[in-house]
Amino acid sequence: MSVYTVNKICRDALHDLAFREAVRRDPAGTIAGRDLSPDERRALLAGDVAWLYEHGCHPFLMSYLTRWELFGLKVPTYCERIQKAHDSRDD
Amino acid sequence: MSVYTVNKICRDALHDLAFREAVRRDPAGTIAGRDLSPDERRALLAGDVAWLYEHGCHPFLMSYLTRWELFGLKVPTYCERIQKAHDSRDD
Amino acid sequence: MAEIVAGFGMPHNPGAPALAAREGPQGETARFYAEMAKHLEAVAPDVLLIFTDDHFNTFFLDNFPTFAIGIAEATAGPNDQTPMPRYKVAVPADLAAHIRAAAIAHGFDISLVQDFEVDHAVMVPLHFLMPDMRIPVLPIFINCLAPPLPSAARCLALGRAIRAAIAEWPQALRVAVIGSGSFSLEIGGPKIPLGNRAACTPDPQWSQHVQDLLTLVRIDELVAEATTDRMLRAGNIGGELLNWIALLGVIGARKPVSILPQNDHGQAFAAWRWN
Amino acid sequence: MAEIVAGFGMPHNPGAPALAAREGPQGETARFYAEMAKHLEAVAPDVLLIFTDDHFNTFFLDNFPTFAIGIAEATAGPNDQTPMPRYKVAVPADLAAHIRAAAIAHGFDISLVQDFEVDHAVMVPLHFLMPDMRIPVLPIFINCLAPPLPSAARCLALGRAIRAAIAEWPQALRVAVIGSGSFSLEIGGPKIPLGNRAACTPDPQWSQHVQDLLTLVRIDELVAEATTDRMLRAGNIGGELLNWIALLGVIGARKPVSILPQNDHGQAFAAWRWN
Ligand SMILES: [Fe+3]
Ligand SMILES: [Fe+3]
Repeated sequence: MSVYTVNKICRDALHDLAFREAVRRDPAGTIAGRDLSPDERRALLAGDVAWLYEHGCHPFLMSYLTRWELFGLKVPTYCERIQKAHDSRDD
Repeated sequence: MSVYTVNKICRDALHDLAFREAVRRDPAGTIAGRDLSPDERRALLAGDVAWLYEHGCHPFLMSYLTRWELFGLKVPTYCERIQKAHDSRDD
Repeated sequence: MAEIVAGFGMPHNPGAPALAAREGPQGETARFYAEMAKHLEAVAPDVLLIFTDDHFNTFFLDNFPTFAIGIAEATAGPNDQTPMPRYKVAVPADLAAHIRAAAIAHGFDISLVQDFEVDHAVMVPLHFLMPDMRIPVLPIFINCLAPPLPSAARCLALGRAIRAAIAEWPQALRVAVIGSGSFSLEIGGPKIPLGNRAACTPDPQWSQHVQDLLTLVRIDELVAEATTDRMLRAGNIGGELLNWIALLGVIGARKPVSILPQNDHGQAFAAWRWN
Repeated sequence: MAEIVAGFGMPHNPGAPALAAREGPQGETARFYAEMAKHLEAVAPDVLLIFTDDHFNTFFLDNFPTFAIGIAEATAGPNDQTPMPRYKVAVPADLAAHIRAAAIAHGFDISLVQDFEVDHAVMVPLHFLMPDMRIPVLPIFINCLAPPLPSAARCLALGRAIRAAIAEWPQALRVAVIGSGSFSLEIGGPKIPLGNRAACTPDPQWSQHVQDLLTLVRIDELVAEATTDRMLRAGNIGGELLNWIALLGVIGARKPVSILPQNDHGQAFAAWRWN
């Protein structure tokens, strides 16, 4: 359910403008009601995209977050962090 | 789209209690905003389930209407009318 | 290595929980479901896999799958206002994802369903089989209601692909399989008679014939006879036989240890066990 | 009897409409799409069939189809805030329903989609090919983005089943087919370099190699090489090659009349015409 929920939050940020604005103003408060595990909540609020990627979040959806710099994710920060993710395609 | 819309109205009658109540009170007004062809609108408001069946409405969904006697459809009336529909299974 | 330990077929009438409550434990509904529950308890499965058809509740015609597998940590239901208790039950997400991936690799085009509730077709059987919801449940949805339906051969093949996927699962796991549905049932269609009920059983003979083929283990004949045309002549809900046929694909050609007909209702209860 | 009159492959970058507007008609984006539009006009189709992948806009992971066919009177889009005009276009519902039924009869498990909009993967190509939206468009959705993906062989077989279904269609109808997508593209994944863009082209060689195989009409080789692993090593969006492979299933093994590479972007434009 819960990696699902992170994916859903990313998608809602694209499709639901009011949600997007709310996340920008108050990230923790806005996602307080979402069904996330403590680890997922921490990773999302910290913009820890490497952890989220390794736990199954879809990078296409996560990359939306940089469009509005949600959860502190400016593009250069995102790039820097995602590079550190384990990439199972290289296994 | 439009036979789809009749099916959707039947489903909404099950899942959306406020919609169900509104249809009971004001059938024509409540479905005024729905994307129905004139023939479909007439058939639905008249409870013409034979016509709706022949045009592709799903009988399982249509039968919901009798639960709350929407569009004038008490069970005996429904049975009487649906029997007159052409049944392509007999072709 | 996971293994299949039993199979069950049974109906899922939304009225059954209330009927059984009215009739008490000696009523036929309670007794027949109890017979299935007894077999289920005896095989002590770790997981229940259920082939089910959604009645336009979990899905709608905006995106109605032919086959779908539920991959989540839990599900709940019924989501269709069936008069019965509401339950929550765990879903074995890892096994479900494995089965879906294996089936896709074998050319089955299965929708991914990560957030879902289930309707009476799952929850009515579970209400009788295990009201404590102690065993995780893996739902596999088959379109039995909105023609064009998948063919019986395709559903059998899906069951066989799932059997192979279960055999490849590395952990020891006892899997029981349920097929949920009726053989002859018309709801709201032109076959219903005049009167006070918008449903009927158009073809009790077909219901008995299906059970005869099951008893004689003439599965190939059943699959050949169960065309969409034939099933739907037994009623617009007659496609639910596909859930039973997928079950047969998983458990293989075996003789049921118990088969309890209710041909007046176009349905039956059956259990398959071995060793 | 309906006939296939042309095939087209092309990318669908959401930035393309704005880029072409900035660059003007002499820019490469405008020129390459215009070359495709010229071929399309020459074959004068009555229907466009487009193989497309939804980027979690029309569908989401609560119910994500492997294959789906849109059966409605019309669709609209883009539904994903792509900076471009919004369009509405007719859908040939009867032909779509026929194709879906025929494919299901041949064992393809295709979701029914009766109420839908489409994202940039459909609307960016249409924006360039026919901004007047004069030709009805039949969208066929393939999961190219959320592994496990259908195999390349399965997508080719789907295309072939659709070709057979089109051949059975009783009315005279000229059908052109589009495959929409890139060959090498990473969005938001670990292959992107440091910098100011969350996307890159990890494998321009793969993009060229795909085009070489297309030019040499070595379709079987392409299908064998295009495993999910191989495609995704070219980028997490590399599965969009499946839309091209399904297209090849419909048009058969033919040499393209035009192929315009953009390997720096991991993509190409191609047109197939005959007689
Ligand atoms: Fe049912
Ligand atoms: Fe794309």
